[in-house]
Amino acid sequence: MLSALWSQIIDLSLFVILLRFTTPILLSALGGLIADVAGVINIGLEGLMLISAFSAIAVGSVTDSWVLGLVAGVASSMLVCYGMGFFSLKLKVDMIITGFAVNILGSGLTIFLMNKIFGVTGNYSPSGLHNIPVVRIPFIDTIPFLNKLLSGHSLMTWIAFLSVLLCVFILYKTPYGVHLRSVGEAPQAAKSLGISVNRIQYSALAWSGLFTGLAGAYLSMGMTSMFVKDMTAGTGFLALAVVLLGNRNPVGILFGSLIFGLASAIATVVQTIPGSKVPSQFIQMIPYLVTIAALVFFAIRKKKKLNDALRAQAEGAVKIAAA
Amino acid sequence: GCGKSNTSTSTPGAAGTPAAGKKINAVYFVNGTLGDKGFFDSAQRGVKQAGETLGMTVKTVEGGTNQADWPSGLESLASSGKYDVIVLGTSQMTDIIKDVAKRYEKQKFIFFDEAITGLPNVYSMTYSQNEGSFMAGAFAALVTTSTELKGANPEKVIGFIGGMDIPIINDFKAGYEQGAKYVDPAITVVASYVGDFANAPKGKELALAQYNSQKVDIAFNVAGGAGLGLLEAGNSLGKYSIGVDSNQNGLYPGSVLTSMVKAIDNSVLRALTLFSQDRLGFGKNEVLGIKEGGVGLAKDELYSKHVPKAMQDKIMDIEQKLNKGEIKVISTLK
Amino acid sequence: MAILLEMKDIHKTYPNGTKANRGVDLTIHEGEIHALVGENGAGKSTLMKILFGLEAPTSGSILYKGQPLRFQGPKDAIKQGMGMVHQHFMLVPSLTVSENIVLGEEPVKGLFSLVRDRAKELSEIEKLIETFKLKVDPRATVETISVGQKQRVEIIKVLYRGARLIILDEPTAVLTPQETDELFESIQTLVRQGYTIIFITHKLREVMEISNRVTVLKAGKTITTLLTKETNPEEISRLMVGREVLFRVEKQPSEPKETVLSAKNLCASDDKGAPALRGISLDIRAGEVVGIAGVEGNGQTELVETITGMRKATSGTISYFGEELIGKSVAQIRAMKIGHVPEDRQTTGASLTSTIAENLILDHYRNPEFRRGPFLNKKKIKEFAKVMMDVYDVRAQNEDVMAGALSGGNLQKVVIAREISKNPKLLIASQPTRGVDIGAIESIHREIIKRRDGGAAVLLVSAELSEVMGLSDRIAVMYNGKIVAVLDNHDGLTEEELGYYMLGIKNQERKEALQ
Amino acid sequence: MNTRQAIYLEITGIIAAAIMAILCGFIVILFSSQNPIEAISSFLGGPLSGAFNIGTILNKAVPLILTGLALSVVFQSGVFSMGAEGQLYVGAFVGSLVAVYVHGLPAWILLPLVLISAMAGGALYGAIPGWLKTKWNANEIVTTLMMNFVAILTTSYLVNNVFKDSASGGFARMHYVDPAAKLGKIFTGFPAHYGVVVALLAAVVVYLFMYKTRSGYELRLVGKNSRFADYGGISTKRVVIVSVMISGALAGLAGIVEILGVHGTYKDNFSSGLGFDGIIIALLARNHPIGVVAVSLFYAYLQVGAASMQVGSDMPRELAIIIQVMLVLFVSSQAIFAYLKQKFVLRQKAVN
Ligand SMILES: Nc1ncnc2c1ncn2[C@@H]1O[C@H](COP(=O)(O)OP(=O)(O)OP(=O)(O)O)[C@@H](O)[C@H]1O
Ligand SMILES: Nc1ncnc2c1ncn2[C@@H]1O[C@H](COP(=O)(O)OP(=O)(O)OP(=O)(O)O)[C@@H](O)[C@H]1O
Ligand SMILES: [Mg+2]
Ligand SMILES: [Mg+2]
Repeated sequence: MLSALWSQIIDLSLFVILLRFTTPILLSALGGLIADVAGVINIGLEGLMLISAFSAIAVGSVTDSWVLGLVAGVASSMLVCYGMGFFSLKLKVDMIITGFAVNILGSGLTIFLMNKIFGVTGNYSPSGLHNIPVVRIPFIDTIPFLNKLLSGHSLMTWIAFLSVLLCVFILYKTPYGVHLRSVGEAPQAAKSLGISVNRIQYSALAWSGLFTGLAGAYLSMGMTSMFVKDMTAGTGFLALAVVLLGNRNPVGILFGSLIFGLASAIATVVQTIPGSKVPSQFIQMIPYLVTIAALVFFAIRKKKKLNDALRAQAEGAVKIAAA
Repeated sequence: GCGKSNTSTSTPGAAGTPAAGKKINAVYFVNGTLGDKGFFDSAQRGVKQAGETLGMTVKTVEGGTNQADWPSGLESLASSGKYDVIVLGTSQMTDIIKDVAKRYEKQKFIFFDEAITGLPNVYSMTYSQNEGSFMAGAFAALVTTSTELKGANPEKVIGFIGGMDIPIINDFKAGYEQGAKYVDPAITVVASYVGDFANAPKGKELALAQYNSQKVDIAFNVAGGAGLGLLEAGNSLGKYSIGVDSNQNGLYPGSVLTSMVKAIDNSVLRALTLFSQDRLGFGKNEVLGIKEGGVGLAKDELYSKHVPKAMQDKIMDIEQKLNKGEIKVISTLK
Repeated sequence: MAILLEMKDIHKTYPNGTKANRGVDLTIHEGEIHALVGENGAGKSTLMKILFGLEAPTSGSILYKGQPLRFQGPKDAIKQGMGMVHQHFMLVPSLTVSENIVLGEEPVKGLFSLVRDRAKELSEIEKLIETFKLKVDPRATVETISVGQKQRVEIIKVLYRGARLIILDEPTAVLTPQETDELFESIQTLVRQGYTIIFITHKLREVMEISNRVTVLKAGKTITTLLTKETNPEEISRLMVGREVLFRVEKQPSEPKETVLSAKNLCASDDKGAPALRGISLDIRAGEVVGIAGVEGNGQTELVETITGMRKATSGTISYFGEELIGKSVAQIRAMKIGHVPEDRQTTGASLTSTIAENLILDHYRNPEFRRGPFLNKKKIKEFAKVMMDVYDVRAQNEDVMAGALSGGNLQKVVIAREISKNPKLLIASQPTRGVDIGAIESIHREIIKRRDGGAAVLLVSAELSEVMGLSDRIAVMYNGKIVAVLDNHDGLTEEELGYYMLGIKNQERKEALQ
Repeated sequence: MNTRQAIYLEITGIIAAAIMAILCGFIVILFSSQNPIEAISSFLGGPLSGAFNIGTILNKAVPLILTGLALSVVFQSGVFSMGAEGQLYVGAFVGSLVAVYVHGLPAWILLPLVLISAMAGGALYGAIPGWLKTKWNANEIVTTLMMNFVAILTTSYLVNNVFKDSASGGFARMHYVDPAAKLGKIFTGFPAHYGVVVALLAAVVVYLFMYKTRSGYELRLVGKNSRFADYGGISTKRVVIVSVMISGALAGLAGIVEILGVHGTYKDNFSSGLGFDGIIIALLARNHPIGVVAVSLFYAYLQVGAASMQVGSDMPRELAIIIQVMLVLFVSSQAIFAYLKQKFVLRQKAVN
């Protein structure tokens, strides 16, 4: 079993699977991040992804254009985010209630629309759909190892990783990013300087909708080419966990998503090795257990760092006192 | 408006009008939601056809995924007294229907996919999914060892992707394995589970890993919506797959070579027809296997077109042996 | 002088029904320093928030440079050249000083002006720091700088936006005397350059020292506006409070008895792990007030927290009536008749979202007297709270009012009431009168002396030198985690001398060592 | 404004919000139904038509009340747990083991024993994230979310492979519980089972605990201001652990009551998100036990309404859910209440 796992690490299969699992989690976690940074925690990632996944493939298949599909997916997700803003910022509904409402809505609405528009229930798998393309890098494509490492990944995977840079840029390099952070951390202070807290939070939700929309479109038009009801199956909640695991910054989110992606990839590989005696339920548990372990690991390290500092200082203090 | 209509406009074609000449009111209770492209949808088709061909008034009520809603959902239908017959199924409903049927003796029920006996107002039918799966396994074994099919490789490995690691799915798996081994004992079955019946991306990932790393060239989808990811993966790699419950051959012609069909639609239609003629055997259970046409491989034009003739013959041969009882298929369920 | 601003008959009713302003008139002249005084809750902050566009007035008119004016929000006010330094810091802790200063008005560069221009940001701020002599490191994160520096950041923020009329809401409440002096110098610099200042404070000494005119508010109304040089603190306080206020605490010389608390070689670290106490030794006896003087951040907070069990000591001993305190839990220590008025009433001393009654029974809810079977005795608790509010003059509708709805002075009275009513043998009071109006200060001081006369030992920590000198029998000066001097409080002791110790220029230990 | 007026305003607000939501829903229905009046009347009137539906509302409210209480307790202590779902499974599983395998005890011993073991199971499972939080400050949202998956998968494995009743066919369940442990119907002909009594009792106990006891006072204080609690000598860590354990116990109770009252045995995957419904319930009720009861009944009413609209009209299930979402959103809109309050205050002022 281990040798099979090892061989797939060597031939980069594991890496490729890891990238595919990481992409949607990373994107929607970035969406969660921006909202969280601005103090409007977005629990509705799951519902948003579903809505985007459906809109993307619906428009993409009808217009025969993945670009339009992608735009539609993102637009629908942003629209729902605007609605979240209306209820939470204007009508002052608790942000968490709004988020849960969007999750319930996402499931019901997509099934309803799928039925009304395409007359199908359960799933919609148009034939001849143009998926979000895969990026092949001409020159590298011919070099053994490197081709698998760099070429042949979905465009959305590249977008996801570039989005991490974009988020770093937005949050730390632009005035707007500083406004986002200040609104999340000290809304009174931001307000006192004439920064419109509401407007910033609306915009944060829009970003949240954008990234989550990309994640959703990837599910239906990249990872697969179909919409299946409730196809997110908890991905949004995992993204939420990654937002918190990633310590509320884009690079942390990247690492969190990679940890999760790796665990999922390993679980996938282990599950497809014949003759494995471990019950499937326990293999499926791996990503969740790894997430808890990672969280605890980082928490312990943080605490230990502080303790070490305290101890070192204490020893210093004793010396000073003795002197 | 359906369901509510209590007007008794008698339809011509007399079939739908028993004794009193009143239009028959049938309702299909789904203990879950429609849209699995399999089981529930198949029954729904049967009920719909009954509505169209027999002139019945039919309505479908989805009970939702919360199991706690099902008893009250069913009971509210029974207690309303509006329906002449209630169609429902799955082993998850057996306790519930037993309870409700006892208390509403006048209400008639048609129950599929699990045996209920000893209740005078319930007719039930079961399908030998293990027999169907046996055929699927035999078919897969023939494919993976085939030299005619371009996508087949020499390795004797076939795949299985289940929605959840639960008995009903594992009954499919047992039949599948038995069928494969019947053709060639050296065959290995790689089995993986998605964990739910919705996560198509994950289903696809598992399938890709099976095809790419385990040298699987044909895999059996027993994962509902999530299993559609498997069919897509097979198609994208030029490999093969077997659909489930409904005929899924048309989804990826040439890649989905066949489907293991439970003819719930036909059997429900048949039961409703018999009911309309007042000939349905309430209080009894009927087992619908390969012989009775309750289960089997979907052999449509696509099948004829893409499956080599020799293979089709071998399948026919195995089917006959099953019919004659020369092969006994195990079931993990009973 | 030209009239810059006129506010006429301003009324403000908050959504919860509080009438904070009920007819306020205020006239500000160009280039003056105008002090605004009044009891806690008189409506000063509200008035300024209305002026700055943070709250909408219920009625009334505002004329600015002769033009009627109604701001939609602070952005308009800033555009008109107003700036406000709020009573509570309006800073984003995790951002740097410079980021806080330019927030909302960042210099930008690059394509579409998208990118922050950090270099320009820093150079502009350094220029301001230079011009107005407001020393602070623009690169430091705000959560790491001292209170005084935060205050400067607030002022630079206002200046950066080009304000000409600057509102300072209780800027000195949290400053040390030195920091206050520096602030006043900066204010003088500003006025010389033509700026106009509105200055809110509870410290009449400051009013006398710096303002040109003073307006007194009471219960949401303007009482009067006076020329500072034609009035005196006594008159102002009479107008504010409605009675004579004693500025000097009346007390007899102390008669110290047995030692209550004796700390030996106490060491402890601060929250970030840096050493904060470096071998503190201190005795407090029954019947005396020991005051701790010192610039804030020299270990006073940690000392109090270590004694009360909220912070672990890294070494040393604390004996209380001969019993070791170190290693005991907060609950055990509180049960030993030690009262503790913490320095931060908003976050530590009270739960703002709990009722006054719930805040008052913090020590008593474990007491069988307040129980009935397994349950708390609500009736008893209510009665108790009523009595306490009556005795300590907490002004609120009833005991079920949320503590957060109280003004700072009243909230502080709740804390003091709770800690004193347990009849402590040792009372530790940290910044007991910060931000509190003169009427309330008087009563809090009287309570502390009453405890002392009743035989309790009192440890008083205050950044307010006049308070330390007014109440203490002995004064210990802390500098850099150590006690550098213990002085008897007598008439000959000057603030100046204390200041030398506080700044580390003078050191008793060293002096003794040299002798 | 006195408390009586405040309550009156609150009720007015709820009615106003409900009317707005129903109007919104009505617009949706207008566009998609042949017979909108019938649809809306079966949505609103259906749930109250007949003893059967009313009983169903009560039964549906039972697990909601219990999970809502579970979450209101942790939320009040300032811990944002999302783990009720997992705790519910573990509690129900442990309780079911007792109910299935312990025989020969009279009901008055067996039933409490079953309930207590379910509560213990939930409490212990809930203690894990609490412990991780107090010990290492590990974020409880992440740990509880992940532990839900772990609980569901583990119990699923066990019921499918170890404790499966061989007669249960394709979908695993345990053997039926001992008849003495069942929560029967309160009245014959009325579907509500004794779980209703358990839930109401739990609400009263939680109310008394939270607002009348020392521990409740400590718990709320820690949630409101943990620094203040520390300063007052309250062991915040202990309080946090206690609160997550109480919460876990209530979630476990929710699970076992559902098993004993509705299913009669432990079924694989029997709860579809009851623990998450509890989060909404607790938030809507602003964490007050009495509010939890009211909100749960309202929520159950909406669900039964959605079901009866599906049966009684041409509206699909999904649309009913969308209307339900609207109702939840409007009713939890603080702005509507604030607006009413302000109007009230201003009117009072005008009177003065
Ligand atoms: N946002 C608010 N909502 C309701 N009431 C408020 C609000 N802000 C202030 N108040 C109330 O308005 C009254 C005036 O408060 P204000 O802050 O103006 O007083 P102040 O004169 O600044 O007092 P202090 O000296 O304590 O700062 C007080 O009773 C206060 O409780
Ligand atoms: N929304 C509100 N409802 C009720 N009271 C409020 C509200 N907002 C603020 N207050 C209270 O009004 C009082 C005055 O407001 P302000 O912001 O000036 O605080 P404060 O200055 O802490 O009072 P103090 O001097 O007396 O320091 C405060 O005690 C504050 O808690
Ligand atoms: Mg003020
Ligand atoms: Mg104040």
